[in-house]
Amino acid sequence: MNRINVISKKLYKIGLVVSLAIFLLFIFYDIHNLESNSKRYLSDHYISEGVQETGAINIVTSVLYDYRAFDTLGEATVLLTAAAILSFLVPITKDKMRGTPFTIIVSQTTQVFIPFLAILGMYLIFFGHLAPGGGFVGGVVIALIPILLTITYRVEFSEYKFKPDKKKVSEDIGAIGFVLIGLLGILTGSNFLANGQANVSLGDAGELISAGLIPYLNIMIGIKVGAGLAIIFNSLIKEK
Amino acid sequence: MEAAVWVIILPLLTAFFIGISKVYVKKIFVPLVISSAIIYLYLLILVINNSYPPNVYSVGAWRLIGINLMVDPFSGLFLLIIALLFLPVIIFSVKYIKSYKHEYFIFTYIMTAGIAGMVLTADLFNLYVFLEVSSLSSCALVALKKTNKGLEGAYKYLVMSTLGSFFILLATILTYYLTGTLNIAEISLEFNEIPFKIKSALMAFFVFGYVLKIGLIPLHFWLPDTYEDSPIPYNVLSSGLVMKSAVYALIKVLYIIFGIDFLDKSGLLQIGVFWGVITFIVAHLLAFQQSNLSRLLAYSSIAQIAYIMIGLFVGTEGGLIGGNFHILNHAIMKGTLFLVTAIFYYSLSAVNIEDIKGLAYKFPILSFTFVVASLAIVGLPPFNGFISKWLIVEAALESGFVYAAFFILVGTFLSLTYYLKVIITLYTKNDKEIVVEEPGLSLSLPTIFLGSLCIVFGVVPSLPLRLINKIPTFLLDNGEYIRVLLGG
Amino acid sequence: MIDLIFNMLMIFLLITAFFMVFTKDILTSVITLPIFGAILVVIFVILQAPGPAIAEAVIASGLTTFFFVITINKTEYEQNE
Amino acid sequence: MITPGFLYFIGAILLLFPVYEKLKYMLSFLVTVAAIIITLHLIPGYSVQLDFLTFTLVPFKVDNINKLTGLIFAVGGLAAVIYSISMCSLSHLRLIFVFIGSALTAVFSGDLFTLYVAWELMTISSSFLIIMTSDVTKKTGYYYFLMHVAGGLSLLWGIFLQYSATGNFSLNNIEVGIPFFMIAIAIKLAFVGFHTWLPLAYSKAPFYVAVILSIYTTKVGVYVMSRLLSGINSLAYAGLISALFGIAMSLKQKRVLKLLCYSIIIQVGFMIIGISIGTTEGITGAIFHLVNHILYKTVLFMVVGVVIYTTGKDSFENLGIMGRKLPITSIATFVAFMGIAGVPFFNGYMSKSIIKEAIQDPILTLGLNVMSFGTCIIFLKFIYYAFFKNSDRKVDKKPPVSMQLGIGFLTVLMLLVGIHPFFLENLTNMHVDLHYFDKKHLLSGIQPFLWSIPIFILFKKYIVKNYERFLYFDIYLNMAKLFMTTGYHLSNYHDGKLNKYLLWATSTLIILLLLFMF
Amino acid sequence: MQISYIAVIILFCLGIYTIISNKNIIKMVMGFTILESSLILLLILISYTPGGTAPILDRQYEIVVDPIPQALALTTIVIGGSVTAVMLAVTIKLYKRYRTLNVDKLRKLRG
Repeated sequence: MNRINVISKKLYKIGLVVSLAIFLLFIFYDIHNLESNSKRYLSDHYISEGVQETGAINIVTSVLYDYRAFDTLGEATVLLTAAAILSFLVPITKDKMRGTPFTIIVSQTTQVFIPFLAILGMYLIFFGHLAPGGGFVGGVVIALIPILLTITYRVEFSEYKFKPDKKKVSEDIGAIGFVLIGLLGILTGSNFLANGQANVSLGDAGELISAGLIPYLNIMIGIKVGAGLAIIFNSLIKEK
Repeated sequence: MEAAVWVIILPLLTAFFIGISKVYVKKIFVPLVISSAIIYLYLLILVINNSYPPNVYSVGAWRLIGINLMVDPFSGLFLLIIALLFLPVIIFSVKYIKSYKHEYFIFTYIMTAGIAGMVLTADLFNLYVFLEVSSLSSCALVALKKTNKGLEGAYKYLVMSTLGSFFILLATILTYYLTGTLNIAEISLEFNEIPFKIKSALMAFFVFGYVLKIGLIPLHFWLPDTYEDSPIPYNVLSSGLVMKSAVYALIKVLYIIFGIDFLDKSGLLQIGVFWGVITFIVAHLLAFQQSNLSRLLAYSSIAQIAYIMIGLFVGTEGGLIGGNFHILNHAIMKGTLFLVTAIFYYSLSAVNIEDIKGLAYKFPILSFTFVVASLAIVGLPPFNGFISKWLIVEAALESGFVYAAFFILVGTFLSLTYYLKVIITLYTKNDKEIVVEEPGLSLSLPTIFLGSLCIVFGVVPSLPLRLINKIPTFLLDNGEYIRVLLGG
Repeated sequence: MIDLIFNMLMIFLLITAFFMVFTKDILTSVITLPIFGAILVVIFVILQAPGPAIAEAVIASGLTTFFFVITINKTEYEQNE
Repeated sequence: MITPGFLYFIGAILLLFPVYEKLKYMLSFLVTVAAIIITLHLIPGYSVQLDFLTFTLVPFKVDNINKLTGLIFAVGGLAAVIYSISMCSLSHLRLIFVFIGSALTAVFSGDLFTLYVAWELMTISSSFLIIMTSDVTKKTGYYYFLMHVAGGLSLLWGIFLQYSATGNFSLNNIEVGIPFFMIAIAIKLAFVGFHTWLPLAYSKAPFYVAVILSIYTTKVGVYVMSRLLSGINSLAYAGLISALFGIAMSLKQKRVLKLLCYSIIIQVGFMIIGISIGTTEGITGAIFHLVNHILYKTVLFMVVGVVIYTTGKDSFENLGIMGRKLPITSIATFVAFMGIAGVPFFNGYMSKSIIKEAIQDPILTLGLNVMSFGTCIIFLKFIYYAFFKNSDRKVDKKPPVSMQLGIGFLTVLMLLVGIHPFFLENLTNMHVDLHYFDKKHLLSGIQPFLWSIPIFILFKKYIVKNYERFLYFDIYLNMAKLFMTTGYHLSNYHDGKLNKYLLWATSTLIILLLLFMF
Repeated sequence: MQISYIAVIILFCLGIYTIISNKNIIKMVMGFTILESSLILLLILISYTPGGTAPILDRQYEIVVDPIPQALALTTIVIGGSVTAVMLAVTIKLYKRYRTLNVDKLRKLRG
């Protein structure tokens, strides 16, 4: 009796999911049959005018940091919230990752790796408006440095190198910097997060110093994400 | 209209600065929090005053190719709720919250920013982002006490809200795919050519996603859990703003993007009203069973939200006015109730209904406030809840939902059963000597302020209704909204 | 040619996903997660989306896997001891 | 022009400020007397209009009927406040003021909205009056509140039906909401079947609260019935049945307060009959009867209150202290008894005569006589215990002057109305063409009283016996049990299993998709 | 490319199935990861145009894929990562308190 109950429950679950799949299939099929390719006014505009309007070659970056920079602010806030949640969830006592300690090869390699990671992160951040990458990815790569330190030399060393308080502050500074750069737009008589409209010289597209405020926004996000992810990771490790 | 964007940025900036002040300058913490809340109040009043005729603020000055913020009477109402609740709650929390003070304020400010963003934005994806901001930070607030129950509630909340978010995101993506834009007005225009079936499927996803956050039965289960062991001042904002912001988003999406004609044709209005009726009946039945005061109030919140949904889904002008007025009233009433509960908890850590026995003789004024607010939430005259319920019932009757109107009155009766239970316990003499920590003026003053609003809005309902009366024209006829947003 | 690879990748993606969900051992399924992510990255690159590809590689399959590993480290292993 | 109800509200607000004992007395005396004076000087036909939300309300409208009702309410307010002021606390006094004020507002309201608001305010204030007195009355207060809110909501639903059908709130042309108005008024009137709250509330609550409740609660019901439901002839029989039920129940009672409660049901039966006849004469008779009823029933409640105050209990034996030691109380009891029995030259006689005159139906006339007869028998029991049966109870303490003042004031009024029945008519310009003191009316008035005395003496040992058994069946308790069990089962479904909850959620999604797409 | 949409559907439903049927909290979080991945894949799929190039316009291209969904995908990835991290942190906390990873045993809150 109990067994039948369990099986019927399982069947019910599968039935639900399958019917959801069938519905989705219908919807996708219907959508696919529509003539939807013509409806790309917005992205056509971005593609044709984006380089002149924002000065960034990477249109994804220009969408992220200029056209829809407000989204990015919200997204950064989500990350900050997550970091704050994790940092307050951890207790004061410290704990390390369990398992066997690594050999000397690992620690040596880590030391070699760290400058490379730093440079890669910097590159991704600074060339965010020219190449794939940007503040988020660059920030993550930079965050890998303390993470690697944590993994190889334990939390104490990592936190000695990068103080948790400092990380938190730099995260906040990154977020504040993003907002402050956005406020520049208001100062010059335009709107919040305005770039080209706020009489910021956009420079020549394709140059490193171009695209107005986008690189600076990228840097701020990079700082924020790097610090935030490092906090998240260390907090998870410390969690006893 | 710079103020519109400041409404979102100021709480964010405050939150970041609190984060810095935690490490370096600890002394400025309280002045920072209070002064920021006061400036915020001023900003909100400024924006609300300018909400009619509606105006558009374009972030980055990109106009239609970027993200726009739009201040219309509907969002003005929600800003009004923030204005009414935020400063009292902040003043209350400065003394009330003892552990994790900084985190509490960081999350509260971020949550407020998220809600303000949800309310103001006119962009579908931006709406999702701010929804995520507000729900993640409110989830953090649920877990703030780090008790078993708090963490469990936070986990359930996280699971449900993420599930809801993914469905909203799915619908958003499909909408973008179909229309090629994310601006609500343009989507609304494009949607005229989309076949009925696809639109209904999208609507189902939107409705499911948002209702998960609103908590209509049977999607309500996580909601009382989040209330049970969270800091009680947060519950004020949670029931007054977080749940309501989901209502706001749902209504905005449904009325502006899909349009009232489609809602009527697809049968959502009928389903919504029926759903609301079921919800409040069941919620009232469940609320009677609770022994924990916060949980009882949570179930009551579910029921009240159901009334609001009925008002908003009736689909007439009167219904929208009644529903929106009830949103405001419920925020005030529930805020008062939670704040009084919080003072009880603060003074003698009473959480169960049994524990508050005889407290009326210790706190006569606060208990009176509690009685006023609970009678208001039951819907007895001459308090504000009565007026809004009256408007909802009248609207339901006018548009033919006779059963809904009738059951609202039955629900009023049912809700009296459990509120009266609490009140009677409050007024029963207790022989035990109660050791009481006196709540200071900073705790009782916000409570009494909100409680007095219950009476003021009941006697002079025209005060808020001046704003609310302008809402229906924007929702019932989405052409007006679209015209303003497109700047034509 | 590219279509064939693409379709193969999709099928692999599904297989890894199913494997991830239906294996009994949690550690195995967590280890499958970066493989899943890596296949997604390749698909993104094929679909001309380098930005999301890098982000997916770094965040979704990199960091998230780390998080999962830490979580398992903190929970299941203790149970076994 | 300030309305009397509003005056009381202002009084309640003024009482919020911490006042000295003396100031309290002064204030309440001033407010109550001012209310009487204002009511006396109201001009029939005067009305106030007020714009509220989208409708135009008439919160204040005077005509002959409600002027008289308001006047007696104000007088009762004065007497009751004087009577109880030495005993009740400040918070109680506030609630009493709100209660009286809302009753007066209900009487003078010119539209359904104001009526409903005042109606619910009465419920709220009186319930809290009961709830806040002592721990014994908590459950009673709960029950009372729920019953009355159910009645109020029924009224509200009637109003909604009315409003959606006609588009206005006028009190005059009521047609759609009649069944719901009936339920609302039946609960307020303690009609048989809806009467369960009345004996509970009045006997559990302290006596001074019972005095105040007895003046207003049912009487507002009667007044509103005269406004909304006059002229529905079949209701007369219902009133008759209710009254007979009241006689049967009150004979069984052991406690004096309960006897008085059921006697209210009988008296309300008279008024229902008067109103449901529907002619001007009938309604006027009913309203006059309301006035008289307030006078003598209040006195009786007050007298019992004195007994409770002096001896501590309200059993019949304790009434025996009356004859010797409490002279004013004894006189008042006697006058009130004569009034309630309808003996000529006492006040009840006048209104009963008018109602009797208005009745055409022979069955109802017979019923009316039976009711008068029953009332006499019940109160003979009362009188018997008070004056004729020897009692050894001692008086613990003397009743305060204020209590006796209240009783005396009403007794004088009773005598005045009884001896000079045209006094009431002249006061309000409602002239009934009736010669009260001609042979026919005198005879028919005194008959039931005269019959009842020999029958009481004959069957004394059956009637006087205290029946322990208390016939009490409450259908509402069973409904509450159903409500509780349903909630319990529903609550059990919420067992904290997240998987189950998620399953509910997904099922909802599928149902939604099905509903929308097909 | 049609098959990829079906893959999105399958992944989506697989995620839902994992969430509703698995009792292990970590598996549930994994279900959310799959769900999120499927949505990102959907975003990238709708951005793709046959024969298009990535939206990095160092010179003039004929067809360029839609940049907006890619930006949205980036945002979604970051948000999803944050939510996953928070979920896992709460998971660890819950495990420390309840000593179990079974969802059905987290039953302090009921009624």
